[in-house]
Amino acid sequence: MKKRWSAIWLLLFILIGWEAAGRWMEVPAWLLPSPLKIFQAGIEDWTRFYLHLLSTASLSLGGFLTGAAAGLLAAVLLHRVPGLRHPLYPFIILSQNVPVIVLAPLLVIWFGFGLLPKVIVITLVCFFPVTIAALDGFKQTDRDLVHYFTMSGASKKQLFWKLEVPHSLPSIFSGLKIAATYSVMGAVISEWLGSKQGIGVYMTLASSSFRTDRVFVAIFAIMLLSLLFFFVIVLLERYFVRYQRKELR
Amino acid sequence: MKKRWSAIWLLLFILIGWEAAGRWMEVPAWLLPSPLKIFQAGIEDWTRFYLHLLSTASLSLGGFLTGAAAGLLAAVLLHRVPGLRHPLYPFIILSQNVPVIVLAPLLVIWFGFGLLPKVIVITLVCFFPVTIAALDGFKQTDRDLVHYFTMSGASKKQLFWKLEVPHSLPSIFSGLKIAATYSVMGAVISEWLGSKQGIGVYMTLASSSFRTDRVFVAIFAIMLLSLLFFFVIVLLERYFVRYQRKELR
Amino acid sequence: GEKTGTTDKLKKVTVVLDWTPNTNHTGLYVAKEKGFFKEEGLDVDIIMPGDAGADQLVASGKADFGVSYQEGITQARIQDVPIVSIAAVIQHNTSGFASPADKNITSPKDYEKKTYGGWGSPIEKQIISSLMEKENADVEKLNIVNMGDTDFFTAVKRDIDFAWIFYGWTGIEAEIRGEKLNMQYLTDYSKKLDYYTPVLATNEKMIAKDPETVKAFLKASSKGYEFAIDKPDEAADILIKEVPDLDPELVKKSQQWLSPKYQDDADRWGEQKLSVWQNYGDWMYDHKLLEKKLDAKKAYTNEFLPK
Amino acid sequence: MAQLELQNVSLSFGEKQILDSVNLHVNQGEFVTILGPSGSGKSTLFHLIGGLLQPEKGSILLDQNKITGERGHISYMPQSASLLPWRTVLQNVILGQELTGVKDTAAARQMLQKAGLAGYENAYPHELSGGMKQRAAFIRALLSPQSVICLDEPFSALDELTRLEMQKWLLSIWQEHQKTILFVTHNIDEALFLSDRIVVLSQKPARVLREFEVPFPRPRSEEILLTPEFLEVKKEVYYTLKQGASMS
Amino acid sequence: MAQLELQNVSLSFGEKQILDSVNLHVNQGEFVTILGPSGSGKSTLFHLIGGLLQPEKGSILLDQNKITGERGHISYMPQSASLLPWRTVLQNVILGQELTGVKDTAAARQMLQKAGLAGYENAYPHELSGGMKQRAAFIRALLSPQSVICLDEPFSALDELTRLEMQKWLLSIWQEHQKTILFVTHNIDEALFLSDRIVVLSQKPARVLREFEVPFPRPRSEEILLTPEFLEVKKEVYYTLKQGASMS
Ligand SMILES: Nc1ncnc2c1ncn2[C@@H]1O[C@H](COP(=O)(O)OP(=O)(O)OP(=O)(O)O)[C@@H](O)[C@H]1O
Ligand SMILES: Nc1ncnc2c1ncn2[C@@H]1O[C@H](COP(=O)(O)OP(=O)(O)OP(=O)(O)O)[C@@H](O)[C@H]1O
Ligand SMILES: [Mg+2]
Ligand SMILES: [Mg+2]
Repeated sequence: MKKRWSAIWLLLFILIGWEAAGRWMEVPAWLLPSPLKIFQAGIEDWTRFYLHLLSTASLSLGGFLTGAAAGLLAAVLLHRVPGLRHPLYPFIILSQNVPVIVLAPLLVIWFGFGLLPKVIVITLVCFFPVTIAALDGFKQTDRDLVHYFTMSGASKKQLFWKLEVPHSLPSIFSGLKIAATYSVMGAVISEWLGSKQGIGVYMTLASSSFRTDRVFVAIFAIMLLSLLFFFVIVLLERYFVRYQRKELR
Repeated sequence: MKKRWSAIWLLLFILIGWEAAGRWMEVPAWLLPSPLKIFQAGIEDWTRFYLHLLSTASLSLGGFLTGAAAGLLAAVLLHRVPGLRHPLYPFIILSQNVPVIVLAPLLVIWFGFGLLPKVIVITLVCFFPVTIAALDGFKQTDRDLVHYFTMSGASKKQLFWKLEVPHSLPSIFSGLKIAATYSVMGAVISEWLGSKQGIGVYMTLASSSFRTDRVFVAIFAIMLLSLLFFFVIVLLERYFVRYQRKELR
Repeated sequence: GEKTGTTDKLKKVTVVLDWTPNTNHTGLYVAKEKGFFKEEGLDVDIIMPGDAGADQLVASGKADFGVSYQEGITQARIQDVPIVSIAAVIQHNTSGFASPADKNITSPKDYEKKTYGGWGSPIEKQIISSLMEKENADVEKLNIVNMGDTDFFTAVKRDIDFAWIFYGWTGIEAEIRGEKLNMQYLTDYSKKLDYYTPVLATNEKMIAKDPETVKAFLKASSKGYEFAIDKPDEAADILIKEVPDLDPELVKKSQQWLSPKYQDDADRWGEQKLSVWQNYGDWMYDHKLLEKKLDAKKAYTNEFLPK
Repeated sequence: MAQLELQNVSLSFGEKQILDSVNLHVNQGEFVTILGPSGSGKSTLFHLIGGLLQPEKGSILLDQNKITGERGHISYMPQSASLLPWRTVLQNVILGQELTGVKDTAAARQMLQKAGLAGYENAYPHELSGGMKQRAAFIRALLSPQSVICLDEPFSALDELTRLEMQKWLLSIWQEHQKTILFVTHNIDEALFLSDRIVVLSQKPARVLREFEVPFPRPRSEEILLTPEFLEVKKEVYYTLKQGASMS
Repeated sequence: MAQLELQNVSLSFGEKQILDSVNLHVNQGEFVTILGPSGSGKSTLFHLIGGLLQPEKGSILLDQNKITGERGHISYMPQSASLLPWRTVLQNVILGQELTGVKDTAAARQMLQKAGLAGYENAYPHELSGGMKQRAAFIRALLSPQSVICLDEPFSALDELTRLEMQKWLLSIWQEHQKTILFVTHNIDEALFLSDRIVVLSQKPARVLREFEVPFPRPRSEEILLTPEFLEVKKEVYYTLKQGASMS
């Protein structure tokens, strides 16, 4: 139990140090507000802020789910359909390199200001780590086990579901963890695409009216949200990759 | 050999389709220039553009290298130093959730407008996938082999270098591939932090003067650069994880 | 804004802002909140475009109207982007080069050996150069740094000595913080640089196909801006109410400062002059910032402003 | 009548020839054992029958039908236990049924009990000893629905007593369910005790050196292991093996 | 004098007790074999000696020094070959030397030759047969510098001829280099042929049932396997094992 709290202690320590340093060196609040000020601003704004928070949270969750699903689907397709891998692989990489600045107007022009373009942006951010990790997982499936399966007449589907998927679960979770972490930032970025609500909106407004304390409220919210997502995935991993934990060492 | 070219054929096909569709539907060039126009713009601008390209390329390379090194270092520390993992792990996730918009001013205040803050941004983008993937790789090292090593009196260092590292190489490369892909976008983003040269600069200027063709030149450059990086990593992987390729199946 | 059961008879119209809402946009929010748009049969949706960039959205017809700048429209038209300015939000250019007072930069000749923080556009250099030439200073002795997204106050804490700001927002924030600024307005140095910023814009198709809506939109907008001119405090409150995440103090002070500047010396709010478009277009062309000459008459129109 | 037949099967890995025109048949309901030096190609032969590998020359027939390169026709126990680490023992042993048959958990539990694995149904493979893993893999092969069973050194990690029990059990199942068994072992006693026929392979490239009909009537009891006849046949097999090993 | 000594060692995995006060010693230069039913705890015993596991009670001594939980004191050949898949055979067999000694590639090559693996120096483990992997792991253990060698069923996957050769080779190395050997096997013949002393473990929880001094003088030739004395001892060992198995 003590171990689990060590991060919290460290965090508290950092916050206290920050507060102290801020007071000591008289850093102006607009440059770097003290944790107490940020906390205060968070409380003051709470009634409006939690709506932004909810909006971003549901957007990231939706985006993450579609992103993860798309990522797995892509991995499965590239892995199982032999002809697809070679031509499509480079395009998957390319998809990570279309800057949002370019994509944004196109997405808005094609899909308007609704939910869809935003989900597309998050999906684009989230699917990539999942695809790469899942593909690498599939590729590394134990040779002896593959031999047993093929000789026993397992269909491709069985080979996939009963061997390759469970075998690459740790890899897949590794990708999901990365994706979960990115999903919140992805949501915030996607809110640049003409949103009325969300932490991204709150933050730009705060930033453009020079309310650094509120900017930090937004940052803390983003961080907490991502941590939450991440640890939900870790819990799921613990549940699904249970057998690993019974290890000797 | 034919397989390797399939992506190129697909690309050519897409480009031709795009050119044709553009002509057919008379899409105005400022909205979506045709591939030929983009090519032309690229050639026209080449003498200036290649300087931007070089600058971004070297920035991404430098950033990727520091990022990958930092990511590996972080993974090694978290893995080998038992007390560190629990308190530090959450902070690694948090590091992915500091929006650049917030980080930028802080970096500028601390490090000015030089190279350092840019490298920090790319490092921040690149190290994360490497760390997560490497950690997951270390964690999955074959139990029997670990037992053999410990019983044979392998030091922690030997266990690490002779067993855990080679065993998690595929995982690490998976992380490196993701990081390499992100490094170029990371460099472009970091150029928002004040740069005189680079594809990012070229692109914003092109965008603000409505030279959509040049914007696309920039995008294509980003894409080619990332593909190049990615495939260099793939080649390195092939070299270092050679034994896998001799498989039966 | 409030919505009533009659919304379905109203025509849906979208307006994209240039970036985040600020006092440049007060008139639009007033018109929405006070029901001026509705009176004209419009149901207006105000949208922040984020990275999407307002001009493309307006030009492509995805948004009906947008907030833009003369500079942007000029460059856009040179690239055949069919966007047209339909009203000047502020009559005169309120931007200029600002620096903290303790840097002692009181005129463009002091720029020598200083560092300017910008966003890397060739236009900046030409403008600074024009200013410095007037004082016989050499622009080559100025160090220009690209500071990207960094905000003014942060930038001048470090390597940067001066930057280009809108007084009505950043300047007012400095007043609130009690930081003394030195400011050189563009208009003080060259009449040619007194261009419109910001403006309301629409696309050519809209003008051709639906002039009535443009007229209605501008009628309501001008009522909104006139309200803001007459009652800055009330107008500021409306903006604060519509966008509660803005800083009220900044909005109020900014509104006080800006309200008289909307119409200024013009006959009516929104009026644009050919000379302004011509002058700045020529200036840009002369400084090799444009590939060809601007057809100024097509870039703007006063046709839809209420009489 | 030959249920499983290998005709002139040859195979090389790269430069190295492993199998050289191997001819082999197993009749319906027959128990045939393959003996041969380590590395001669016994497991490779199984990989060919199971369709994992394609022979360079020759073909493989099941019930007169060509099954060269086809999979799923045999029940197979690999030389390494190859259990799925994320499945419990019980889930592991019914895997064969899951793939090509109908799950029968009750039968599986009973078999685990018989193999001395009662109480380990819910253990994971890494909690088992080497011999226990081997028994689990053995049960998995027995539970698979195919009528031809290929067992690759199934009892190598078992002590003599457990081995004997498993052997008897295998024989009873073989007789009861009319299975056809192809068996690999290094233990000549085991080969003689279990099989109808023994095929001795040479050092690689493997060829069939000689076939022995095992002359003992069934049911056989452990006692035959000590009879002079048994020792006689054993000696002969041994010398054939020795001759094959020295040939290379 | 006892070089390796286990005093009253007990161990449980969760609820299951595996070892129950096991006492065992191996003298300097002695060859001791452990026999016991599958799953009784032989490999676990090695894990304890190797320091991988900590006993619940009791202690382990090497040269009179307590080494309970300490690692690296013994050379170890695990029951599963445990070769590194990314290393060639040659690189694999010198791993033990790399970890705690000095690399001697020439010696390694020579040993590979002796074990019939000439030509496979640069092959990867997945290109080897089961018995070839086992031989590689065996060589790795022989090449390790420690003077106490623990071998866990080293020859289980070998045919009788190769096995005999390996056995003879092991004996020659043992005598030449004055090694101390603790050996696990399921083959009573092998145990009698090789060892000075045999320790029989009971079914789990494992206790030492009985120890046998092997009465045959050295050097021993294969012929003793057929002498009546040999059969006599073998029978006794066999019945002890049987008794231990039925006890549980
Ligand atoms: N994937 C492979 N690539 C190259 N050579 C291989 C491969 N698999 C097996 N071999 C070679 O084929 C030969 C026969 O291997 P196989 O596993 O069939 O032997 P075996 O008769 O089963 O031996 P054992 O009794 O030791 O299990 C060996 O010499 C081995 O080196
Ligand atoms: N990690 C573990 N967790 C739980 N139980 C274990 C674990 N490892 C071994 N056991 C149990 O300990 C007992 C002894 O195992 P061990 O591997 O020592 O047997 P062994 O004597 O070597 O058998 P074999 O001859 O089959 O190799 C077995 O019943 C096994 O189930
Ligand atoms: Mg084999
Ligand atoms: Mg064992």
